[in-house]
Amino acid sequence: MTQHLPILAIITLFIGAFIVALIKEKNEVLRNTVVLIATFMSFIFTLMMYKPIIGEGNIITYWMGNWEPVQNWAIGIGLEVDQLSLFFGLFISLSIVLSALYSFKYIEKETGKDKYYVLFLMMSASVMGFIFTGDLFNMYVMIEIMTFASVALTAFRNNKPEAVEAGFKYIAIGSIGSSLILLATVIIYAQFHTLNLAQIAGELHNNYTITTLFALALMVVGYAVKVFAVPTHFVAPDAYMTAPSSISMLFSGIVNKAAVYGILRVLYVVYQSMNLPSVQFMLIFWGTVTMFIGVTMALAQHDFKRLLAFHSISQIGYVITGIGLATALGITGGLYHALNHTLFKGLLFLCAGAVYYATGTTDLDKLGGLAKRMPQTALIFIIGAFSISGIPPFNGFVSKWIIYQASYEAGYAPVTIIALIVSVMTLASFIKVAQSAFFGQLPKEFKNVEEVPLSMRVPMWIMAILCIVGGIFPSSFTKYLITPAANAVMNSAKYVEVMMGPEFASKFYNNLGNAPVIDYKLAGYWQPIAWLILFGILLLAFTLVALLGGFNPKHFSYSDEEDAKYDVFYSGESAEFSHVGGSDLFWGLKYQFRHYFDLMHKIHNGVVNDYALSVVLTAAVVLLYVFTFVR
Amino acid sequence: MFEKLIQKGLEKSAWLYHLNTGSCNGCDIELVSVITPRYDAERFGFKIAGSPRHADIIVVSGPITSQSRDRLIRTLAQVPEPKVVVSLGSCPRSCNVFNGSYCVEGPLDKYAPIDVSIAGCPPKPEAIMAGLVRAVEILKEKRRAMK
Amino acid sequence: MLLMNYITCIILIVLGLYTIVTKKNAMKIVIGMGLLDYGINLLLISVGFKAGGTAPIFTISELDRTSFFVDPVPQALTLTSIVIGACVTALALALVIMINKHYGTLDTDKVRRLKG
Amino acid sequence: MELLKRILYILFYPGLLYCFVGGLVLAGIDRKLLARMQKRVGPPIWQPFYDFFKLLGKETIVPRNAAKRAFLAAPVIGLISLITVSLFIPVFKFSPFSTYADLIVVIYLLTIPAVALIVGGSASGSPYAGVGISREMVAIISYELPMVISLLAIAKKVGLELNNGIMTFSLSQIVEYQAQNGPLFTKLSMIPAFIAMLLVIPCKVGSLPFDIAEAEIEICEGPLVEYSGAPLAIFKLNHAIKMLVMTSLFVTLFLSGSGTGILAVDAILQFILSIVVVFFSITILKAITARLRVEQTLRFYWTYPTALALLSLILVYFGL
Amino acid sequence: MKFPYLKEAVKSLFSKPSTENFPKEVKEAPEGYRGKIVFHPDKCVNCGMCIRVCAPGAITRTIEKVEDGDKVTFQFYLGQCTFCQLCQDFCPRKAIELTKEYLMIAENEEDLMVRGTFIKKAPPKPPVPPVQPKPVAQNDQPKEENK
Repeated sequence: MTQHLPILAIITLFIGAFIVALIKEKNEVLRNTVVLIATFMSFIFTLMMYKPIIGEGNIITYWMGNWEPVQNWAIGIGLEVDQLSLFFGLFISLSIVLSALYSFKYIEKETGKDKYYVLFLMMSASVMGFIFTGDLFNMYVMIEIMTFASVALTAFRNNKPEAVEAGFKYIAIGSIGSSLILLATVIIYAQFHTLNLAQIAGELHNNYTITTLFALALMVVGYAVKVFAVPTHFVAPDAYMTAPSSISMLFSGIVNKAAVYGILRVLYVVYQSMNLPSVQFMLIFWGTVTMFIGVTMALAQHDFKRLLAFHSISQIGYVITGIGLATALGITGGLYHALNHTLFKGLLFLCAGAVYYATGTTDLDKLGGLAKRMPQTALIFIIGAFSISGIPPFNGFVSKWIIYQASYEAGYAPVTIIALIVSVMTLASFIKVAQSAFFGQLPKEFKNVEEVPLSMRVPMWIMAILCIVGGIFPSSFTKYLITPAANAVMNSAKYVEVMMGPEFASKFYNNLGNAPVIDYKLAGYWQPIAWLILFGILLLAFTLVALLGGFNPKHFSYSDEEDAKYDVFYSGESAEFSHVGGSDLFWGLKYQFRHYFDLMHKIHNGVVNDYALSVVLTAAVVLLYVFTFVR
Repeated sequence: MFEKLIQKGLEKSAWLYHLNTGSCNGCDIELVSVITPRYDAERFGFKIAGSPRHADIIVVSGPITSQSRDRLIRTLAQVPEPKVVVSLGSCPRSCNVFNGSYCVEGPLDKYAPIDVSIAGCPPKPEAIMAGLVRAVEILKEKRRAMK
Repeated sequence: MLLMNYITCIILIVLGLYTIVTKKNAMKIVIGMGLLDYGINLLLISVGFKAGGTAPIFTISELDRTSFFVDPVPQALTLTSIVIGACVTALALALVIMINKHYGTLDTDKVRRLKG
Repeated sequence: MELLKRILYILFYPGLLYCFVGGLVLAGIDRKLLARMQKRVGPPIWQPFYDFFKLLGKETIVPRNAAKRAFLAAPVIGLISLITVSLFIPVFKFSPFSTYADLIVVIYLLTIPAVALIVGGSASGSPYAGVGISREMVAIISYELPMVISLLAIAKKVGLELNNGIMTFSLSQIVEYQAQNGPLFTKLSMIPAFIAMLLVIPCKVGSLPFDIAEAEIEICEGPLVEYSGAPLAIFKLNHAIKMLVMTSLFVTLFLSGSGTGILAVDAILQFILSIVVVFFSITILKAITARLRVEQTLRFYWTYPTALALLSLILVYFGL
Repeated sequence: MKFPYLKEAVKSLFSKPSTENFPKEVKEAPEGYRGKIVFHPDKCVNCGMCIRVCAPGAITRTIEKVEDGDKVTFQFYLGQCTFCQLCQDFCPRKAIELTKEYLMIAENEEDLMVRGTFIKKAPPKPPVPPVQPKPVAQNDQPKEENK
């Protein structure tokens, strides 16, 4: 049975999409149950794969139509799930289930709901397919279905002009990216006349010809367009902003994680090029630039989801930097941050969705004081905001600190310094969102805003708890999930060995050496449980002293009726229109770097052609770089 | 348990909040001169607090002009108990030369009971300090009454 | 003669990129995407070419030493790629129609409410 | 026995009691010195104790549109993280909770009180607090850069000798290094970092030239505008303990050495050194400068202290 | 790198602070200080000049009929007075005097009132003229009436 698990995980989602397309509008409950069953089954199948792959450490391979390789020549399409793809598969299928659960209530007010679910299942199926496949052209097809479905979902609210415009821009840029990936696939096929990743990896083992380098450059740029790395990131904010929140959660949760998996698979396993310092430098430089520009643009936004979009670009910059370091610690940091990013970014997009569901707008200048009307959403937002900006007890802190430590040990001190400043700016922009949307004065039109229904809050709570658990027990997360994945990344010989039969790999890899076992004292993180005990004792000691000290809660005077005593002090004025929020925060920073912010504002001018030009220029620059430096 | 300490605290560190309801600034500069090195009210713990929420003694100066009337009422309501209202100079006491004018809304005790009033136009800094010391005693009585 | 294929592919690809980058009309961008896609499909087909090979359609009986087939795999890939190209173009055109309905124009300089 | 000793540490020496008393005494000394510099008598040293207990007696008003739980929890969270930080700072070779990475824990735990102040301020829902937290955040961005660079420089410097090349983040190793070859500020490469860190302390503590976030007159004490009674008392206590923690961290990083070995004498020595550091870094600046605008603070911190810190980082790389 | 005032700050750190310790020794107000009003009722002749000249109208007079004249009480309300010393200058009899005493702290209005009462004897009635006025000529009678 374990042999068929990969294909089952993918097929259940495709079949679900097919059945939902059949049901159409007729029966809502039936459709929801089908969607839930499909996503849940796929998650269960992925979980069942955990024991054989990470538990016993072997790799499941599955040849479509049982076309085994003939005389060491792969002709059929092979699926291959090793620790790395299973690691990605786990948290991706989890966020698919949570997003499905969330969208039942969230999409209720929209029209054309069944089309939404068809596209939703197609996208998730294609991402799962992309992660588990071991075949190059199959990866291209899955990426194409994913882009296709995300464009349709971006333009889902077609009564809004912005959604349609974002959809068009996304498909224009996305199709350029996909064409680059297809071109690279064709060139690799022309060189090796096979499409199986393992076989290509074997033949590519340290004999790079010009054509393979050309394919490498195109492949990296193609995936960079999918991951929205900086020069190609212009489309992301528009797409994330206009798509429904449960979908933008998937965009930032699984779509760009799949692209990161693509880069990892291509650079580490297929090309084994990560020991070349030039490739490492390219990725680190690209990651740092993405990180910095993403967060500085986010500071200047005054729409909630657009701000979150720029943040997911900057967090992906962290992941790319972590991966680019190519040291054991760096890859662990990068992978752990990819997992954390899916959790807290998904959480924040769901909060944005909850705010949109309750108030109808996500414009920070109009919102205010929602914490009183939506206490749970506000608390969840605070957990998400603190974990993304790396405040200790939450999970963002662990992975960010591993990346700082790894980059500083690898000798890239400026990268560490920029990463730290970006993390502080992330905290700044989320304080801005908290102040303008959740705290402060409640505007009159949101007077009777209600908390979102339970079925939307359950996924949010699950993710919030995962964020906290990820922060408190990092050593268990890394031991069971991330270290095996990092080992798999650094040791591609095993990947080739299992896929193509026993002695195939030994022909190319003279030493089947194992990757350096990543045993490190978990850098930068003391046993967090002892910390918690410490916090607990202090809290206990403090409340004891406080209760004795006469400021027990009886003394807090609080009342809800209109009494001047409980008004906010606004130099005597009645503080109705006095909400400070949105774009009038951080005057000091914006004024100090006004030239930089004006330049950035001019570059993001919204014209599709300029975006396409930036993609083409990136391709040119990367090509030049790869040809001159990578040997 | 801390009651004795709180009483000592109230006595030794009362914070002022200066509320200018249209005064000619004669009393204001006198009040500020109280915290200059020569008179130095800070050695008794007096400090001018930024917001009414932090204040114990509210020093009102100036006849209550119509503009500042409802602002006065709102700010006075926002000061936490135990609080003491001190009228500085004769304007808040009786609107001085301005009483009967179209824009003066009458003495302060129409809006809040004046606990200590410091006469003088403007009162000397020593007089202000003596008045504040008197106000601190009233503050302690109010705290005892509040318990 | 095979060289001609590669040259036309390069021309098609560069032409496609050129139209996407410079043309201000949304419809022309979609055409550019199509051009780019078919350039790559042409390259994909011409990769599998073997001089003198026959079409790779055979029954087991015809399989003997002398038969010499063209490589079948790129042909399968091209089929998928053409299908994908068709879907992408269809979706892009649908979006272009919606843009025209909402914005009243196809000029990409005007269709840019989302910026900054 | 070990747990009992730990609880004793938490509740008494470097923990709750020491922070409470030490912090407030330090704040009192700071106010007294400032007064004396302005030729006035100034309040007694234990004036902050009076302020604290007076505020305990006051009524606590929670504004109507404040998020009540966040509003009341913020000061306590800030206080607890500050006390946890003071547990990690070694006092001349004695460190109750020494681990191999407590410099990281210290840096990040020191951001929690600032974030607690921000969340408390924005939870109070007042417009002044809104402006205050935006300035506080820009202040955090401005001082974080030089502080982190100088700490990285120290970590690299100590790491080169003791941790065979890889940088060390453990404070006890830093103290041990200083025990072997003299306090850090005597090393040539460490002097710029010493000055940079000295300039960072006033902004981190929020004292006069950089207390733009709690400007009394302009925005009525910024984030603290809606606080009264016990929460305000805890915030003032936070302010004082932050002063104590920052200066004792500074002493540990730059001025510590082998110490006398007896805990009591070391503790007093550390306290006196932190008084001297408070005098030089906070009180003098408070007496002679006026308040800077927000973007002037940012420009100041991203030019001079950052350049100094980078200089010391480069010098360390050259193995000075 | 010029640090402003650094020298003065450090120098004053070691010099004696220039604060007067107010509560222990109360300094005497400078010469000519217009402080608390003292009213000498015996000198007052109830001419009302001070009332007319007092800008804020702080001086009020109440007169009651008493058998040998009228009992006049002058009331100086210090809470309304601006201490401009006009009343002292215009008083023909120097009955009002502004002393150098400046500690005017009061908790209720009563303490700010300075009162002085005196009895103003009616002018002695002219001695009863003898009865016989008759022989005077008739013609100068009307002249007296219309004077």
